Amino acid sequence: MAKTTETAADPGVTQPAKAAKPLTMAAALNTAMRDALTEDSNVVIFGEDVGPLGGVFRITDGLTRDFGEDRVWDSPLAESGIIGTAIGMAMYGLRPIVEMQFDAFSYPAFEQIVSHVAKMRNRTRGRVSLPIVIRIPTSGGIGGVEHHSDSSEAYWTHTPGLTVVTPSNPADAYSMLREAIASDDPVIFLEPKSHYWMKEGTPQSGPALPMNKAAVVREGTDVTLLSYGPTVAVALKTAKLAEDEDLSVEVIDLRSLSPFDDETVGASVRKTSRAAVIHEAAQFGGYGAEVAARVTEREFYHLAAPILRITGADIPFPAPLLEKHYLPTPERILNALSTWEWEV
Amino acid sequence: MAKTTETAADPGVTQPAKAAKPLTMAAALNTAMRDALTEDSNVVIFGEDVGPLGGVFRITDGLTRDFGEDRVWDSPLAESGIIGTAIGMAMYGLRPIVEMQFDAFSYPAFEQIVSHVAKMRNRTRGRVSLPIVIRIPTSGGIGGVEHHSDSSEAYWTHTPGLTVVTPSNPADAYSMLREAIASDDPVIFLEPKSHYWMKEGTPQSGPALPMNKAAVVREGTDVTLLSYGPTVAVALKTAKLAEDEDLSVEVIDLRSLSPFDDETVGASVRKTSRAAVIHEAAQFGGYGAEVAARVTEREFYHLAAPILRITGADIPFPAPLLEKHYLPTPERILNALSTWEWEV
Amino acid sequence: MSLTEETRAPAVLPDAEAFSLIDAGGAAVPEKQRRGYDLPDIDVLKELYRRMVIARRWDTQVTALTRQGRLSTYPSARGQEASEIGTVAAMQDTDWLFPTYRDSIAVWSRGVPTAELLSGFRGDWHCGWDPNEHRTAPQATPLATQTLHAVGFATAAKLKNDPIATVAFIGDGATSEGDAHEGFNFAGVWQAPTVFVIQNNQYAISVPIAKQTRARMLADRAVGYGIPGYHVDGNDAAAVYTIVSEALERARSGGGPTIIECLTYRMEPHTNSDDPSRYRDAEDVAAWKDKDPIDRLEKYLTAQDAIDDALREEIAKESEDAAAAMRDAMNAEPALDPMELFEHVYNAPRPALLEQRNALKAELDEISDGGRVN
Amino acid sequence: MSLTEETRAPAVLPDAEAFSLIDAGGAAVPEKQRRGYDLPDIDVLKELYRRMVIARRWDTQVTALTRQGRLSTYPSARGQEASEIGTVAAMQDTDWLFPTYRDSIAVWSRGVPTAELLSGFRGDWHCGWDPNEHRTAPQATPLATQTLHAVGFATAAKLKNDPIATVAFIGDGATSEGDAHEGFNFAGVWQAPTVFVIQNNQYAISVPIAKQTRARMLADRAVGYGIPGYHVDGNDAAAVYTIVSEALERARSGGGPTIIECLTYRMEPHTNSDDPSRYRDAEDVAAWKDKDPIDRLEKYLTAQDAIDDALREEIAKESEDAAAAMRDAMNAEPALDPMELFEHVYNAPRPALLEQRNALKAELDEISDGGRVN
Ligand SMILES: Cc1ncc(C[n+]2csc(CCOP(=O)(O)OP(=O)(O)O)c2C)c(N)n1
Ligand SMILES: Cc1ncc(C[n+]2csc(CCOP(=O)(O)OP(=O)(O)O)c2C)c(N)n1
Ligand SMILES: [Mg+2]
Ligand SMILES: [Mg+2]
Repeated sequence: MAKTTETAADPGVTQPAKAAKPLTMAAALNTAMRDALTEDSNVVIFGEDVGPLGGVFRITDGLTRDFGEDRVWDSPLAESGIIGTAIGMAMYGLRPIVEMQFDAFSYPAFEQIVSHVAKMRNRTRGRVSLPIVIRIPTSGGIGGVEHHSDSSEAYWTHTPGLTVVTPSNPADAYSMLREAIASDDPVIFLEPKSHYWMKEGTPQSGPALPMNKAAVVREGTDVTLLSYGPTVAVALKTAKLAEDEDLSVEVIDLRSLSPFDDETVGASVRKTSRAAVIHEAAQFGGYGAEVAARVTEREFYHLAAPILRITGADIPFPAPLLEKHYLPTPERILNALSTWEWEV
Repeated sequence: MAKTTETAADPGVTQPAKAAKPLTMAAALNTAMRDALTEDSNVVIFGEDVGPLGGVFRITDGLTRDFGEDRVWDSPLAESGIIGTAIGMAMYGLRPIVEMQFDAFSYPAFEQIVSHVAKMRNRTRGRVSLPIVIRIPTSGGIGGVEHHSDSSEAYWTHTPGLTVVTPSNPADAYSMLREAIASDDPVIFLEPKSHYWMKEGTPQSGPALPMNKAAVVREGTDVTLLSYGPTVAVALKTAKLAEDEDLSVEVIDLRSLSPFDDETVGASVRKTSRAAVIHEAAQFGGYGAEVAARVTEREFYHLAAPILRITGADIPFPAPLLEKHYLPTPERILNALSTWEWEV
Repeated sequence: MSLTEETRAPAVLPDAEAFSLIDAGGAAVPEKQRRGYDLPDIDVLKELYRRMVIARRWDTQVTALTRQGRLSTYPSARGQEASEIGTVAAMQDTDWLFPTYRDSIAVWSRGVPTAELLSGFRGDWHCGWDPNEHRTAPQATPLATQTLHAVGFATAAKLKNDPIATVAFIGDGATSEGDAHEGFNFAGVWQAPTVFVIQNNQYAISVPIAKQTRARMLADRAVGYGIPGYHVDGNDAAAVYTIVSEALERARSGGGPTIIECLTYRMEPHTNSDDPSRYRDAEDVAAWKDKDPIDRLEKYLTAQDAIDDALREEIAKESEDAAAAMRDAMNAEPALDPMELFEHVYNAPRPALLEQRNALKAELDEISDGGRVN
Repeated sequence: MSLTEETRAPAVLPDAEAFSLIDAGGAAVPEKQRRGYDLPDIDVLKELYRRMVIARRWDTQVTALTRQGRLSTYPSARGQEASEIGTVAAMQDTDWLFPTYRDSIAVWSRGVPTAELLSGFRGDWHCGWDPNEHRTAPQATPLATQTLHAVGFATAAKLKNDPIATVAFIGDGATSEGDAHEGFNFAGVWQAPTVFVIQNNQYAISVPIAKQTRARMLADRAVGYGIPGYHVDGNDAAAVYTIVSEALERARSGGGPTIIECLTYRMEPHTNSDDPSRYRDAEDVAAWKDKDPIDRLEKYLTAQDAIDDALREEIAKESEDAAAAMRDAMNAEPALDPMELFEHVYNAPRPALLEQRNALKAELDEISDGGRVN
């Protein structure tokens, strides 16, 4: 077992330096957990296959070897059990990080997450907080078979008491996971699985942006594209293509889905007066609905056109060979933008 | 055991006549199930306490006595088991009606509902349909202790494959439940528990409105209030109070949450040019977000002001003595409407 | 250290006969039927008796006030005192209890003040006490979920080498939930220091135990988890105390979890809004009255000359004090601060939530009488 | 009729020794160890052998094509043929199978054509066959959920007095899920005609069985449900066939459910994207090769002079035909119609969904090559 110190992780000193070298997102996440395990002996990791195998995506690779089975271990195969025992451990004072193998496999734990993880702090008047991080490889784009490509964010973001964040690049993956682990609030940490092996990110200089802030990842003047997780790359591609059409696109990476960074988004929309939100999940009641509704509420008189949602269709996630027809593409986004009346 | 005939229930002949006499919603629901059990021997009812006790709200009162234990019976206490076995029964050709005792107690069945009930038809290219009705006493207003007042509609409406409806009065309760039972699609049937014992409803003349249509329950010209389930009564009260302020309020009872009746709502909003949506669930990512987003998308240039959401706060449902501070009231709705710039 | 070991537990069927030390008539069970156990010390029995009597008085008072509308709801444990008190009396202060809505008297007996304890049922806040102060988790409503919390907590203690055990109460009906299985199974695999006390009071609201399991008894479930299982007369405080004590000691000293089924009966309706006449006969209830846990211990202690009038009077006084304190607590207006609704949702402050808070504040300020909406 | 009865089942511990009729060396197990069972008819054994050989050839071919990228993923059942085929061979046509992703060879052996069967793993549609036509439910991915479907289906048959039984396959790891418990328990309480076949192949992806249960064996779980439990050598097709046949007959004739644990081993990685070198030793795999289900039956049949070269050749030809058909099916471009994505979501048409459909249609029409986006 690796030596551990009693120093608690300090959210203030997330070290982007560590992630500054070109890492994959997988490696950045692994490093974040490694550093947290080293700095705080109360951090433990468990779940399905997270031990010797390192998880089906190898995000916990080497952690059991380096920290021992009493810090990082394979649990029985039961998601409600994983979350339920994590709650008990957190009540004891540990800071459990658990992995749900895919979004759809967090559903057996829905009751534990919604009725307990989200509510324990409030129920006990703040006396019992649950510093649990629930890591979920999310979304599609890897040709996964049924149940392996869901985007579950709307279920979690509608649930008061949960903090829901999602990184879109390795640097954020590192700093946001560190901050999530250090947070006394339970965090749903959505990892875009299609990005695990991508090295390119949005390099950041200076200290890491707090995980509850959105980032303007590309400046523009005509339209604001609101994206998160796997759709940030799509939005950036769209912005590039839009140059040909003389359309200046600002791209925001929301990063934090709950809370929502009204300030950053509001400022952008007031500037561009047009916005669209992009996600993979089904549209109806999806996270984009909240984004569109709240931004419209707050910035209605600055809007020249309705906020558009370019999202998955209202159908179950398709089989691998058909997913390309479902996922939002730059072409589809540009098509959608062209439906706006532009000469108002 | 009561005699049953092999005649399948016919969605076309829902008989509002039966509900025309002043019944409570509880009695209307009971009658709907009674009639369905009588007409179609494939209808079965099971769940927790639905047998001899008649359910904790007595909605299935007398059904075991009159139809026997092989039509209406108490299952073991396990919601995933209830939904999972209902799936198997529906595959066999039965039409199960199951009860989840409260919204929060449907959460253990989340996986079965989201990953199977919603997806089986699509998964099998339409070869296996699941005519299951999942009845859920929903929402607050009865001073229930923790976990007894949730409004879970946003979780279900975001899930493609589910039909989600909610009646606000006894007549609708009867006709919509009949139609839900006759439907080949699985239906989440949300029953506003605070209305079970209310006799007054919105009496309808003529044949029942199909369950997928919204109803204009009060005509008005200045504002459209979009309500459903328990908030229809609140919206109607608001409309009445608004008369004093010379504000003419149109009230819509959405009835069907998924699908959403764009036509009826669109027509109203184009007329009034202002709308607000009212629900009990937390606001963030709530059903109102979808309503606001889609109506804005479709009617943006008809809107004089942003669509408002008057909803529960983004907190867990409060303890009984504090729920009045959480539930939307006519006063709060009127306050909210007064924040609009009226002289545009 | 590794939580799991290659070793498999042997399969042992629990005894079919419920273990008992003092029978329904108040007589000590003959030694050869005691399976090698002695009766607890007479002082322990007196203490069990005292706590049960007071608990029943308190419970009766809560039921009465609930009928008068002072509480929103109350699930009484009348008839289950031996299981409730026998269990918590066996716990050390450092052990943690994970109770359900049914187990108010157990929580009360652990020292949680009435007003804090009944917050949830009165309706002023979901959980009124500080779990850390009383080493007692909030009463769980979502059935069986608490078993996993108890196992997680115990596992954390084990990982930290702290000799702390946890007790999870669970009802007969709740054992049908998936979480009960996961709780038992995780405990078995991780050898968590958790004692599961199944209070088989024969009903889940209206549903009898025969509709929850086809097995001989719930204790048989233990076999499938490689966990020792016990079937205990849940109306015999001596038996409950003995088996739970042993299980807790085993747990604290690294021997892993135990499943104990206490066979008992819910004498009252499920809650005040239930109507048991729809699903059970008055005769059944009457038959169980003859097995009353307090009566039998009183008879035993009387026969042993272990209680005299002075003690009876002392206990009666304590009981009335508890009832009076209960009444006072519930008759005092609860302190309600609507603004607190927004306070504990998150540790990290949220501007949007503050906006909602301020909107409610403005609403309330507007209302003339300063703090009440309609 | 009432689904549940007051009767409780007696508690019976399953035999610890896995039941076997033909040992790993291909010899018949001595009569006194056969627990009163005879070996199945020689024709049955020949048929089991035939179906296992062909199934393995087919499975090998699928694995090969998956490596070549023709399929998105494939979980092989190599090594588990006795459990898979022994089970489905015992089923009647009217019985229903509720399989998992692991059980493609069982589904194939029930007659589902390759192209339809592999739709899901190739990725053209989630489930390619008509469950009603083949009395075979879609392969379940969410673990243990299918046990409840099997129980519900069987219960419906029972309510309708149809002599139909269901079989639910489930893996060792999946027995840890809450749904497995609920499936077993509902079956026990309702006496559903369902046979649960637990294929204990010792691993759940990388996690060994010792981390799933502390019990002696998974069959011990049956005790807690009042269900007969069997521990069977899952590499002995004769034993599997015998016990499953008996259980199915019992189920069809009103005798209720059975839990059968088949002890076997997954010879291949979990799926093509797994790396077993991270969690298990090559020696373990080698040891299990010596217990191969096909080899042993072949040895037995050879010793009995029950297979000659003609039969071997016939089976080899059938195997190659199956493999060739498999290759052809997967090498043919799948018929993909993006518009179908919108067709089966609901029975009742939805205008808003039609709008989304039409938007995609317009998008595709715009694209010059008529039907492909980027
Ligand atoms: C997950 C869940 N489902 C349903 C309920 C509603 N409910 C509350 S108590 C109860 C019966 C529980 O019976 P049992 O476990 O025997 O405990 P008892 O009330 O008898 O102490 C039910 C169905 C719940 N609280 N949680
Ligand atoms: C509810 C759920 N959780 C997690 C998974 C991911 N998963 C797929 S297969 C598997 C292992 C299953 O092991 P076992 O039950 O032993 O079956 P085997 O694969 O060995 O046949 C896991 C964890 C899933 N499919 N469903
Ligand atoms: Mg009970
Ligand atoms: Mg396995």
